[in-house]
Amino acid sequence: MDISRDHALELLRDMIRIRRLEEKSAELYSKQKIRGFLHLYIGEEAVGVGAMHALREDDNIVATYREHGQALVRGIPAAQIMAEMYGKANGCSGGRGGSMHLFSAERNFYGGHAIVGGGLPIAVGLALADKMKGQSRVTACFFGDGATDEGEFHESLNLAALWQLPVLFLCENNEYAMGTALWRHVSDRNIANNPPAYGVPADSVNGMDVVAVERAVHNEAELVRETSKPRFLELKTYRFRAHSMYDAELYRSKEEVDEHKKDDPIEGFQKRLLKEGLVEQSDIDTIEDAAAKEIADAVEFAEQGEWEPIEDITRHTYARNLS
Amino acid sequence: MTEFLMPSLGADMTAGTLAKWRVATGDTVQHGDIIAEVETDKGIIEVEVFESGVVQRLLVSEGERVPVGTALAEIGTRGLGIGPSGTGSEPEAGVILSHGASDVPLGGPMASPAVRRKAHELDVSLGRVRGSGEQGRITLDDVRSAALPAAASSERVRISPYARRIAAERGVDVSVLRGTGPGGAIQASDVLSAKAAPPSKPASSAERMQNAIAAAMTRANDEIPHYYVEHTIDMGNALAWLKEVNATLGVSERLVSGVLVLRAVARALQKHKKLNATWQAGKVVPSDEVHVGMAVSLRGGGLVAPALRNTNQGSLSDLMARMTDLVSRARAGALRSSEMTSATTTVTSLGERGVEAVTPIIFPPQIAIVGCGATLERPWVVGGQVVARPVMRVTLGGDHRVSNGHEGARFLSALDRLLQEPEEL
Amino acid sequence: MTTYRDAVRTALQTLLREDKRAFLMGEDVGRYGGPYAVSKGLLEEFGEERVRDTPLCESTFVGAGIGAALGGMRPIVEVMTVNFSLLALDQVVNNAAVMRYMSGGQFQVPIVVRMATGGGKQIAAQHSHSLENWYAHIPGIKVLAPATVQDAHDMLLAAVEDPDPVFVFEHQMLYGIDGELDTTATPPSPWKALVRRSGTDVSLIAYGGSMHKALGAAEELGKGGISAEVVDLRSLRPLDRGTLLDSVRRTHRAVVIDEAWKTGSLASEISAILAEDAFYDLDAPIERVCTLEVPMPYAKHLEEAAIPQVDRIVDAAKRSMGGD
Amino acid sequence: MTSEEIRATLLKCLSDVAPEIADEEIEDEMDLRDELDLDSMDILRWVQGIHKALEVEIPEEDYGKIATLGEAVDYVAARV
Repeated sequence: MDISRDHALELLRDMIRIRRLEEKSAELYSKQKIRGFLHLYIGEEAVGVGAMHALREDDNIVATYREHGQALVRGIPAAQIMAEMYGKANGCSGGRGGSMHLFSAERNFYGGHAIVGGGLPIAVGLALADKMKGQSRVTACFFGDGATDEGEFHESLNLAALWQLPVLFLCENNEYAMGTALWRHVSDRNIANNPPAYGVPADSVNGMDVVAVERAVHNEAELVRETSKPRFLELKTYRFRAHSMYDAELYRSKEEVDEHKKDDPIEGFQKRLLKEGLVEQSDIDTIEDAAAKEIADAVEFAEQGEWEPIEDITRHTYARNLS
Repeated sequence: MTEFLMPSLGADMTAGTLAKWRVATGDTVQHGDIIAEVETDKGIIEVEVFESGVVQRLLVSEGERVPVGTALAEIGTRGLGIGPSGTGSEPEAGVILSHGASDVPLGGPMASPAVRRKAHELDVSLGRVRGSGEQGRITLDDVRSAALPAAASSERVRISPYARRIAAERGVDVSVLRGTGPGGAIQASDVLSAKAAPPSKPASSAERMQNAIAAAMTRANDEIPHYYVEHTIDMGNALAWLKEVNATLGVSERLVSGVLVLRAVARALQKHKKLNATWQAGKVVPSDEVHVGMAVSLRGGGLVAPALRNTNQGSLSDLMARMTDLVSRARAGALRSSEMTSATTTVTSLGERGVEAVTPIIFPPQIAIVGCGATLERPWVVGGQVVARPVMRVTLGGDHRVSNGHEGARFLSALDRLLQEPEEL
Repeated sequence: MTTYRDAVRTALQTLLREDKRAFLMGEDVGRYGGPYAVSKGLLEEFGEERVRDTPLCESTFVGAGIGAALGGMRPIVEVMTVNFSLLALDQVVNNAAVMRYMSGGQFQVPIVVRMATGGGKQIAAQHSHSLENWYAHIPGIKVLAPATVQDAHDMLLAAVEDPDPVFVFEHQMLYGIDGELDTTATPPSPWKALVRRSGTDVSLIAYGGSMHKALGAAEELGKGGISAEVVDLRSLRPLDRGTLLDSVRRTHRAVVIDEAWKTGSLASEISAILAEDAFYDLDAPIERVCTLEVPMPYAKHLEEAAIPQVDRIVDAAKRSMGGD
Repeated sequence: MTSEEIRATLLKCLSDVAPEIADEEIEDEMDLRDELDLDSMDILRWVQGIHKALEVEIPEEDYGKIATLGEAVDYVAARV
C-alpha cells in the first residue's frame, strides 16, 4: 500500500475511535443513559474516516441520523457527542438534538437529519450559496441507499446538475433501508446508474477499504471543486449491528452478517498494516488505550453535564424572544 | 461483583422475557459477549454483556418476563478477566449504575419578578393564575384580572359574563331582570338600567353555625341507626355529698352537680370503651382517652359541645375549674378548634330547663350520647317504704352499627353505681 | 396610487439592489414575469443568478432556499400558491422551523417564503385553499398576512431583514387593488395588529383578504346605528393578543372573520384567546364567520356562498348585538 | 354603698357571665333562670363575681332568694 506510516495510523486510529464510541453508546443505551433512537456506525467506519480525511476543513458536511462516526472524525469532540446523547446542556447541540441531530457551526457540520432524503435539498442550497458567493467549497452530502427512493433525491440531482452546483453526493449503500433489503426497494440495484440520467457523473467504491474510500472521495471532491459540477459516489458498505437499538433483525440471517464481518474494515486494515510491517502491535495497543481513555473521559463529561433549566425551554425558538 | 441487568433495547420497551441463556454459572464472559437472548415485542434480540468476569449466579430463569433494569445475573469480577481493551476489567470509572435517567428539575410558574411583586401586592397566589403571555408566561394583566372580585354566584340565569360582573359590582339582583341579549340572555344594558337593590347583609355567624349544625344533625339522622335506653338514677347521695363539700369550700371552688355527672360518665366510659369511639371512613375507631363533650347552648342561638380533655382524670375541683373556663369561652365564641373536634362522647343536660328526659341525636363522628333530664323530687321506694328522693332520668343514645341496647344498659347501671359513691369520683 | 403587486415588486427591487445576499427563486418568477406578474422586469435588471426560475420541485427548491439561508444568503422563495406548498411542508416543519432550536442556537435560517392564498377566482378546490393556520401553528417560523398596499411593501422588507424564517401570504384577490404607498415613512412593526377603523359596539377581527370585507361590513353596520371596530391582525404568528384583547374589552363583542374552514382555524384560536382572557368582558357569544366546510366549488354562486361575504359578517354582528 | 351602686355592680357581674345580654334588657323583676335563660353554671359564676366584687358569700341554699336582679340587690344590700 502506497501510504505513509503516520497516515495509516491516523486512519486506523479514527476507525477504532468510532467503533469504541459506538460500543460504549450501545452499553449506555441498555442502561437507559441514552434514550430515544440510536443508530450505530459499526462496520461502516471506513466510509466516514476515508471521506472526512479526503475533504477540506471548510467544506460543508450534511449527514444523516447515523452520523456519530462522521461527526467524530470531522472534529466534534467525543465528549460533546456523548453529552448530546445524554441530552445534557454541554452536548454539541445543547441537548436539544440527541443522537440523530449532531450539529457544529465551527466544523461546518450541518447536522444529522432524521427525515430520509431531507438533507439533500439543504446540501443543494448550501452549494448554491457558495456558488453565488464565489467560494470554491464542496458540499458533501451523505445519505443511505434508502434515500434514493425519495422524490427529493431525484429533484436534488436534477437541480444541482441544472444549476451546476458543487455538491458531492455520497451514497452509503449498506444494503438495507432499515428492514428492506436493497433488491426489494430499488428497481436497478446498481445505484450508480441513476445519477447520470440527470447529467451527474457517478462512480462506485468498496466502502470497506478505508484507503480506497479516501482516494475515491478525494478525486471526486477535487473534480467537483474544479468544475463546480455535482458528482455522485456510491460507497458499498455493510452495517454489522441492527438498524437501531430496537431491531430484531428478522430481515437478514446471522450467516449473512458473519460473512460480511470477514472483511471488517478495521481488522482487514490492521492485518495488512501488520503484514507489511508498517505498524506493530504496540502501536495498535497505544491506539486502543488512547481510545478507551477518550471514551471514558467523554462519559465522565456527559455524566457531569448539567440539564438545561426548564426556564430556558423557549430559547432558540426564534432569534429574539417573542413577547 | 456486578450485576447484569435486563437492558433497555428501545425507547418504548418496559420489560422483556429471558428467552434463552447463552452462558452458565462458572462461565467466563468478555465485554461484548452474547450472554442471553431476550424476547421483545419486536422478536428475539441477542443481548451482550459489558462487564468481563465469571458468571456467579443466574437470577432469572428462562421464560420469565421481568421489567427493564432487573438484575438477571451476577458476574464476579475478582478473577482478572482480560477485557478486549487490555485494561483491567474493573467497572468503567465514569459509569454510575443508576436505573433511569435522573429526573429533570421542574421550575415554578414562569413569571417575572415584577409580576411576582404585583401578585404579592394583590394577594394573588401565582400557582392559580393561568399565564396568557407567550409560552404560558404570567403577565401583569393576568394577575390584575385574577385579583378581580369573583362575580357573586346566582342561580342558572342566562346572563353574559360581563353583565354578571357589573351586576355583582352594583349589587343588582339579576334573577328579577328580563334579558334582551342574544337568545333572551341578560346583557349589560339590562343590568345598567335596573335600579340597584340594597346589598343583602352577609349571613351572620349564628346563621352560619346553625347551617353547620343542621347539616351535622341531618347527616347523623340519615346515617346513624340510633337505639335508646333510659334509666332513672337516685341523685340523693350525690347531692347530699355535694352540699357537704360545698359547705367547706369557698364560693370560688364551689362545685355544681354537673361536674359529678360528667366525671361519673367519664368513669363509666372507661369501663365501656365501645361507647367511647368515633366512626371514620366506614369503620369504628376506639379511643383510649376519654374526652367528654359538654353540650353548651348559646343564648344567641346555636349549640356547641366542646370536649373536656381527659374528663376522667384530675381532681373534681380541677375538673370544675376547666368546666367553668370552657363554658365561659364557649359563650364568648373563643373555643379552640381542637376542643370542637376531640370529643369521644357527649353529655347533654336540659335539666336546667326542667325537662324530665332527653332523647338526643349523636354528634357525628361520635357513636354515643348521654342525655340528662332535670333532677326532680319523685316518690321512690327505699327499703320497702315510699319516700321522696331527687331522681334524674338519664337516656343513652347509641349507634347500633357499633354497640347495642344491652351494652348501653350495662353502661347506665355502671353510671348509677358510680353516682351512689360520689366521694369516689 | 400603486397596486398591491407593484408594491411587492418595488420591495423586491429595493432588496435586490441594496442587499447582495438577497435573491428571488421560484416557478416562473423570471422569464414569465411571475404567475401574478409580481416579478415582471426583475430578470432583465438582475439576471439569472439573482432571479432564478426553478424546476417544479417545491420540496427541493424550498429546501435549497433553506440551505442557501444556512449558507449566509437571504433567499426570497416564491411558492406559486399555498396549495402547492403542501409538497414542501416537510422542509418547512422539519428543517426551517427547527434548525436553530435543534442545533442549540448554532444555525439560523433567514429565509422568506411568499405565496398566494385564498379563493374567489373560480379556480376550484385544488387552487383555492386558505391554509395560513397550518403555518401559524408552527413554533420557529413567523407568518404575515399583508392586507394593504403599504403592508405588502413594508412587510416584505421587514421579513427579509428578520433572522427567522418568515412566511408571507398574499391573498390572490388583492394583487389588483389600488392604495397609497409611501416608501419613505418608517413603517409600524409588522408583528402588531392595527385598528383600521375604530368603533364602540362590536370588534370585527380579520386579516388578509377578509380585512376589506370587514371594513365593508363596518360601513353597512354604521348606517344601521351599530359602531363597529375593525382590527387587522397583520401578523398571524406571533398573534398580537394585546391589541385584539384591548378592542374586545372596550366593545364587549367580537366577530372573527377568517377565509379558512372553521374547524381548527385561526378564528378558533382567537375565540379561545378571547374566552380565556376577556371572559368577564364578553357581553355576547363570540361569532366566527369562516368558509363553509366544503371543498371549494367551481360555480360562482356556490363559491360566493362558501366564502365569508359582507352580508354574513353584518348578520353575525347583529346577532351579537341582541335586541329585537 | 347605695342600692344604685350595688345594682350597677351586680349588673356588671351579670354581663361578665352573659356578655351577649345587653344591660338595658335586664329589668329588676325578670326571673334570671327562666326569662334570661341562665343555668346553674351561670348563676354560680355570677355568685362568684359578686363575692369577688363585694366580699358577700351567697350559699347555695339562698340561690332561691336571688331569683331576680331586684331580689339580689336587696339580698346583697342587707349583707354588705
